[in-house]
Amino acid sequence: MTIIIAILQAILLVAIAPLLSGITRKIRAKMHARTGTSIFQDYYDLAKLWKRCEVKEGGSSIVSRLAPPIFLGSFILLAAGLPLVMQACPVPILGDIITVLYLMALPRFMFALAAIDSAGSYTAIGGVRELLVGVLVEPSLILVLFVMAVAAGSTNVGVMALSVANLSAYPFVAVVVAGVACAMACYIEMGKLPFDLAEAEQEIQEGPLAAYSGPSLAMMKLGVSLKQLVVASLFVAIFVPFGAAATAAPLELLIGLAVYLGKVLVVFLIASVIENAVMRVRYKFLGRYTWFVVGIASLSLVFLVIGI
Amino acid sequence: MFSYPLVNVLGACLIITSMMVVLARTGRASAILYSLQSLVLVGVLASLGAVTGSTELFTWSATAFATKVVLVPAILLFTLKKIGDDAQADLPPKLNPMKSVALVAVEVFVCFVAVSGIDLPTAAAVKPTLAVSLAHFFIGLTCIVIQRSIFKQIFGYCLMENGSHVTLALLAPQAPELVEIGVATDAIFAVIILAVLVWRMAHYAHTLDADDLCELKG
Amino acid sequence: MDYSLLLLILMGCPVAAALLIAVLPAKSTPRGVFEAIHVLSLAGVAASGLTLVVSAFMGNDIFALGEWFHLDGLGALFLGLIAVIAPCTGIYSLPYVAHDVADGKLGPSQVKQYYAFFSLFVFSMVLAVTSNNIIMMWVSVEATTLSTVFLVGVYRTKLALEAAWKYVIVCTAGVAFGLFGTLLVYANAADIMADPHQAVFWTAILPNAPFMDHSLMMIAFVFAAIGFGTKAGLFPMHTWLPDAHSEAPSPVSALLSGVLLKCAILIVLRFFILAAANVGDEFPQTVMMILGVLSVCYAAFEVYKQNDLKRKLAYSSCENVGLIAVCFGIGGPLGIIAGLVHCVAHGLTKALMFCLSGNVMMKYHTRDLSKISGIISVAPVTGVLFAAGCLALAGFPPFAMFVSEMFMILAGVAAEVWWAVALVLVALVVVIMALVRMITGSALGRAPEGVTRGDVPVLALVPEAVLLALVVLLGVALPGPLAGSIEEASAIVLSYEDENPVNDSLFEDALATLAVDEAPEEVFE
Amino acid sequence: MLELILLSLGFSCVAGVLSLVTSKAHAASKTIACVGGMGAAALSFIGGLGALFQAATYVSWAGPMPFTNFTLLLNPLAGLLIAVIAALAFVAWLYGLSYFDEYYETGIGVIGFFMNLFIASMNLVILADNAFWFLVFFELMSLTSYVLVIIDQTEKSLKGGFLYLIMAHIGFLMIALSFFAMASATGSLEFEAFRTHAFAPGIATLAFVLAFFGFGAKAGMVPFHSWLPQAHPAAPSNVSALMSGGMIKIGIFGICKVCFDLLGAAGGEIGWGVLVIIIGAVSSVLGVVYALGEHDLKSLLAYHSVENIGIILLGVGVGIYGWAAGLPWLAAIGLLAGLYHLVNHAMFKGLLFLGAGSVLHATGTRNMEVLGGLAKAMPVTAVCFLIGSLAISAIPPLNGFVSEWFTYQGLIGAAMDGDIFMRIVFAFAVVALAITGALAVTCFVKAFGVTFLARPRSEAAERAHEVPAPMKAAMVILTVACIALGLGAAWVAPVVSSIAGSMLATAALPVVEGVTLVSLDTVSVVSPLIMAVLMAVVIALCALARNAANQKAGVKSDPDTWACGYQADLSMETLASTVGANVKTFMGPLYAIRSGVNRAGEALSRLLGRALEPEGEKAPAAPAKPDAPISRYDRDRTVGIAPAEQHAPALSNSVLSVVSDLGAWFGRMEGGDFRTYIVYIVGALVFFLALIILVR
Repeated sequence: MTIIIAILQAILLVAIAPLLSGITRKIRAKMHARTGTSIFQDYYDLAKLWKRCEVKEGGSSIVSRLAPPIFLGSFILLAAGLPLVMQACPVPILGDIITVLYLMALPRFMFALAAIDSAGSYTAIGGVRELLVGVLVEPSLILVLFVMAVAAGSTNVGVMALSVANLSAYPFVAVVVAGVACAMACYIEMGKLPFDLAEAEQEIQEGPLAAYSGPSLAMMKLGVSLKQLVVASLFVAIFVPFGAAATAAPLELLIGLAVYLGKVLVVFLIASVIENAVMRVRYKFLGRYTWFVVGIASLSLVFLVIGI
Repeated sequence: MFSYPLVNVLGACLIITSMMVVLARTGRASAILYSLQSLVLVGVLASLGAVTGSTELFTWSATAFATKVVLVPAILLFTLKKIGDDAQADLPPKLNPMKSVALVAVEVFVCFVAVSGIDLPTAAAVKPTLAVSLAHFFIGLTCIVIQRSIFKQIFGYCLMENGSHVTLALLAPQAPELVEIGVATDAIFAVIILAVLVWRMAHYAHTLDADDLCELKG
Repeated sequence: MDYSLLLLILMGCPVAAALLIAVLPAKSTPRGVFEAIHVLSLAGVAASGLTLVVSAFMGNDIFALGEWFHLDGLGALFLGLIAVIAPCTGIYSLPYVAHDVADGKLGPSQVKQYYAFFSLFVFSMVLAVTSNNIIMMWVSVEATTLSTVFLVGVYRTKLALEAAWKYVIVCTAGVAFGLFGTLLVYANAADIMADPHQAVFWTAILPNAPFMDHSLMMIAFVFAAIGFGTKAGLFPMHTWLPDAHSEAPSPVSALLSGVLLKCAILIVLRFFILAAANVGDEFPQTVMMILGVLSVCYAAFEVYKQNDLKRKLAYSSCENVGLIAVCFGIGGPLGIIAGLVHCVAHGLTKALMFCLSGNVMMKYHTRDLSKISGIISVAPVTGVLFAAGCLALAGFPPFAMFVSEMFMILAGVAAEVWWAVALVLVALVVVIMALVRMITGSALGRAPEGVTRGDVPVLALVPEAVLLALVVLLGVALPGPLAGSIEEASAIVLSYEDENPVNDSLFEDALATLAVDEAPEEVFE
Repeated sequence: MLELILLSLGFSCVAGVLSLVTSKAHAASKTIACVGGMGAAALSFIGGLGALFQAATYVSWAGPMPFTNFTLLLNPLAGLLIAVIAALAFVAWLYGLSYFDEYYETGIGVIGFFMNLFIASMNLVILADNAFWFLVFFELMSLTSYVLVIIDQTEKSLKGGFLYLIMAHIGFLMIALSFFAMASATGSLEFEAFRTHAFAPGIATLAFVLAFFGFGAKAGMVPFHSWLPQAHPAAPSNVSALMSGGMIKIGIFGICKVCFDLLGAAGGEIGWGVLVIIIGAVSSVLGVVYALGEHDLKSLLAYHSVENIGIILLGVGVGIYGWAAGLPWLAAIGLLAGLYHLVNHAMFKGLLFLGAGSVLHATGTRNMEVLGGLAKAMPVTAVCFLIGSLAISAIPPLNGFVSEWFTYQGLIGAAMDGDIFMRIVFAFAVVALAITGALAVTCFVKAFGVTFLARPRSEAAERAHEVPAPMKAAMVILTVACIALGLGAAWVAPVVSSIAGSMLATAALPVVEGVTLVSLDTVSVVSPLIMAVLMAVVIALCALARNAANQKAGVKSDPDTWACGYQADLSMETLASTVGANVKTFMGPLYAIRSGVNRAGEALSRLLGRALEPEGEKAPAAPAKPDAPISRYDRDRTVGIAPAEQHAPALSNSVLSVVSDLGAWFGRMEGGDFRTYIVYIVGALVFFLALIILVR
């Protein structure tokens, strides 16, 4: 039974990912006092690209051909595993935080490999920067999940969500501080403005997309927007689990779905507001921000250890 | 007449004669002074023999006379002739005479203090001579250390031998004579070998100066 | 078979050979004759020596000439060492002397001198090992010095003569102190023993050692340790070692380092036993420990810095003698066993290394390690033996010195002298660095162009192969009789402790005794 | 089972000697060595596997040495190690069938002999159950591997070999001290006596710490890791695979044997576990950070051995902590994680080294800068290297992920009921492990991408050709092993957990339900098999959709890379140094540690050198070497981090110079004038006489 929910959930997330990135573009346009494109613009782009003829670069090998499906596929799997609609993980084996973290490493691995494979220095630097952002965000993310695991008594995301939902996670302040740190870490991971402009291909960090065209490019763009959604919903699933369906009754599921969509919309709204209020930070100084997030995460660890 | 004070007096003469051997300038002079010194040594041995009444000491003084008074100086004079006079056999010692005398005096004093510390029944009566023999040994050692000419260093070795002979006689009067003969022949062979070495050094390396012999380093 | 007669034959062979060679005119008799006499005397020494050693292991003490000469378990171990290494180096000197004659470095009279004094040297060492009369011990050590002077100075170069002169002066001066020590012991013993004539025999002195004057005994032991330590090459008195070894022909330095140092250590050990019986083992052990640790640490750094092949091996001898002194300094059954095993192991290994250095000098005509490289490519068999020898000297497993070093560490740890063990281990690491650098630097690498390819004559390789085989045999399996002899020897050394006579296998209960006194502490904790 | 292993030892010795004897006939000698080695490896593999499921077999002969007899013990832990080493040996010999063709002139007989002896001595070290024989075979192992490291006698390999042997010997001495401390307490050299004797806490801690740092030096832990990247790359590739995969595991085996087996009776201290965890965490982070700075493929992999040893130590550390704190389930999961990662690391590190060997065989160089584009010329090697890289970066379905997952569960489980201090330690360890994981991904993207992808940057890379069949077969076997150990975790984990149980003398921890791996304490499950199936399905769907779209619209291939309108050329390709430079901007402080230590070492040696220098012969300051004109390629490389050999472990160089300075200073005592020598003797006499007065 939960398998079906997982599949539906995955399909749902793939469907609404372009919508949400369209909404963020709309919000940005509104804040720049311009009308901007419609919220469905992403769908149109994907459809157009899907029909285009693809150009394969000279030096690239099988790795470039395999990168887009693996990139999208792993995020679909992640989407299926998270306890969004239900409080428990629909597919428990995908629910462990270590599996989630290391499964996110696979698309990054293939993304960077494809970047190097395209033999261009522009795309390669983008790929390497993508890896290094991952390296910088990893310590704070794992510290937060460590705190939650110890607080909730299990490394499974579903159990964590359950314990936060019924407020049984013991050191309450530690959980809240961990939530703040997780929010900031997810924000960096989503590739929002101060750190990176995900949608713009010209942006260095998304440079590797320059090597793709046609359906592969469409799949990669879909993957990028799905990644933003998955990261956001990871935060939502663990720290804002209220309203998710406790049992598998169809009514509860519908309510859970609606509540989840609302929550994600609110998160994206806040994110795009923050995004447009700040300037782009230079890549070299990214380290300072990430160490700041690690600082907050270790603060939550201190609270956990003291036990308040 | 042959009482312990005589032994002590002869011991004192030993010190004086060995000092003269150290200070002698030419090789020939030190050879002659050495035979004189050995004569005094034979006197000590004889008087000791008389005093303790051990017959071995008399045979001992006889062999000492044969070897030390006659044979060793002969060997040394023969080698001196073989070397010829040009090969700086008579280099002055590094320390000027006054300092060496002072050094010898210090050594004698230190030996007396040391020997007074040991209380040994057999040597009780002849303590001063025991101190003298110990001092004699160290005089030989200083002779080797302060000489520049390696020919003179042979005399240093001979003085050390004499010192140990006297100690042997004092501490072990009843030792089987075979032991004494072993030590004496050993001394003779050592002198012969040193002489041959000095001859070879003069013949092949054309130098007898100890300061030249410092090439092997590290 | 009357063993005491055999002992006299053992001593007689080399003396007869030396006299025979001395008598023959140098110019006219062909070199072959000298070599024949030389080999015959060595064969005699080997045969009689080994039979005597085996009989001593069976446990019966052998006396000759009425207590003047005595072969007990301890002496037998060192006599065995002489009986093995002297023939090997003797046979090795045949091709070596032939090579030097061909090079024009040795004239006929020098060859005659070489073989005569070689036999005299062996005779004096046998004398030193078997003599029971303490003054005769001093005379024999003095005899070893005198007999090797002309061996060290056999080449007529200034450096060789300088080395010979330094050797004779430093040794005689040092050993003279030994005579003082002997005299004090004799006087001390003659004082309390009924028959003064007996007071000169070591076996007679031992039983009533405890009743002798304590302070006099300590002074005597210090004189003896310094005196005979000079011949053993312990730290402050080792200065003659590098000079003598670098100038002497290789077989002589092999015999010098391999056996002479061990005989001197044996005599120091004899005085150690007397002193321990008299004043308890605490003082003599501290003296040996200080001398040992100083020698090991000083020589280890010298081995690393030294660039002359034979001086490096000489310093390594000084270091290993220091190790033996440390083993005796640690004391207890384990320490003594470690010391004795190390004597045997180092004797064999060092003789091997000096013979190999002889081979290397035959090929490269220089002792400077920076010019020697690629021995394996120039002379493959010598190169492989050289590398194996270096590893053996560094104390790697399949070789004998590994066993003795392990024993030393075990003894040190068991005796809780942590500071000494730590210092010695640091020094051992420095030595290993030096020897491994020697392997990578000279055994491997490219050969310089001036050197002719092709190995040294076979006769020059056979002794090394025999020695290496023995070293590996001792490293892998300590054979029964040798283990038995070591146990018996250490029983003699430990005889000063009045514990019950140690039963058959000393090794097991050597360790067990540790646990016994260990255990009570824990119980009370 | 023990008889099988002993038979295989005999087999390898015979093969070794035969190959040495026939070393003149190159081909014959090589085949004898390789076939004999493979036979022996197969036998010991079966023997090792058999031992996993049997109780320990103990055999003791009255050995050649009088003081102790020759005892061997084959317990499940030893069986696991022997099986791992046998597998690696089999693959290394198979690989050697064609890889050793290059080594004909450097002496194939010597390699055959010493490699067989090396494998035999490793097996014997694992089996030895007696302090003396353990030390003998341990040192023999270092000796034989030393010969293999310096086999091609280049200046770099000789220096690496020298450093390796010295560090191995220092480790050996520490282990000897630890064993003899235990022997002096129990009165016998037999491990059996150690096991039954309850050591006093003081001796137990001393023995453990000495053994830990002794075996750690062999395993390449952080304080003693500087020899590993110098020595392993110098050996032939299949030998360095065997050394990195097998030999450093003996270090881990030693730590487990001393801690759980020998000191087992009295129980351990919590402090031991903390020490192991901290050193493990530091090793893993520093190992991977230094690996990022490497340009030489094999020294990069060698640094990664340091990192993976750190991860294994984390697992073992949790095991020791759990065992000391009296939490058997935690000890079991910790040991399970450590041992499982040990097996996995042996497999993927062996695979990566063989891959590097194939690159070396094909192109003749190990420097990644000049390679590139090898994937097209060497497809099999590329695929195997890719799977190896995925495995070592712990990407889910493969074996690296499974063992790191267990390590995480162990750490987090331990943190759940640790006290304040322990939680901080475990948090530090978890963060270190996570950083290591992320950096490993970066490093292996660089290693695989720069070497195999994009276009060849030199003619050597262009004329690269696929390696002959035996080498391909060897790599494929290891790749299959990696995948099997990953997907088959549900069958392998219970076996490893039973080994852990046998070590702790507790019942085996239940870790598997059906196909999923269960971690009871952290209430979490993972199933590599199901995950692999799901991933395959989803990715296949996406690929099919994309290819369908391509069918319709067609796919063109454009020879040039898109370089934003410019004409793309080779110099535009990314180099290993750019990745290194990027990392340095963020991981600067960690690099500062190494360069700081090196500078301190140099300053110390200069200071001591000046102090010991005799006034007269003050060495003139060495004139600065004129900088050779740097080609553009070289300049790019120096922009990032200088390759490892430029800043070779200056610390060890400074130690060497300090030793020679001391030697020179002592040497001055031997001034050549023998009269001063006599004064030395008199001085010694006076000193000891004074000692008498002191004593009396």
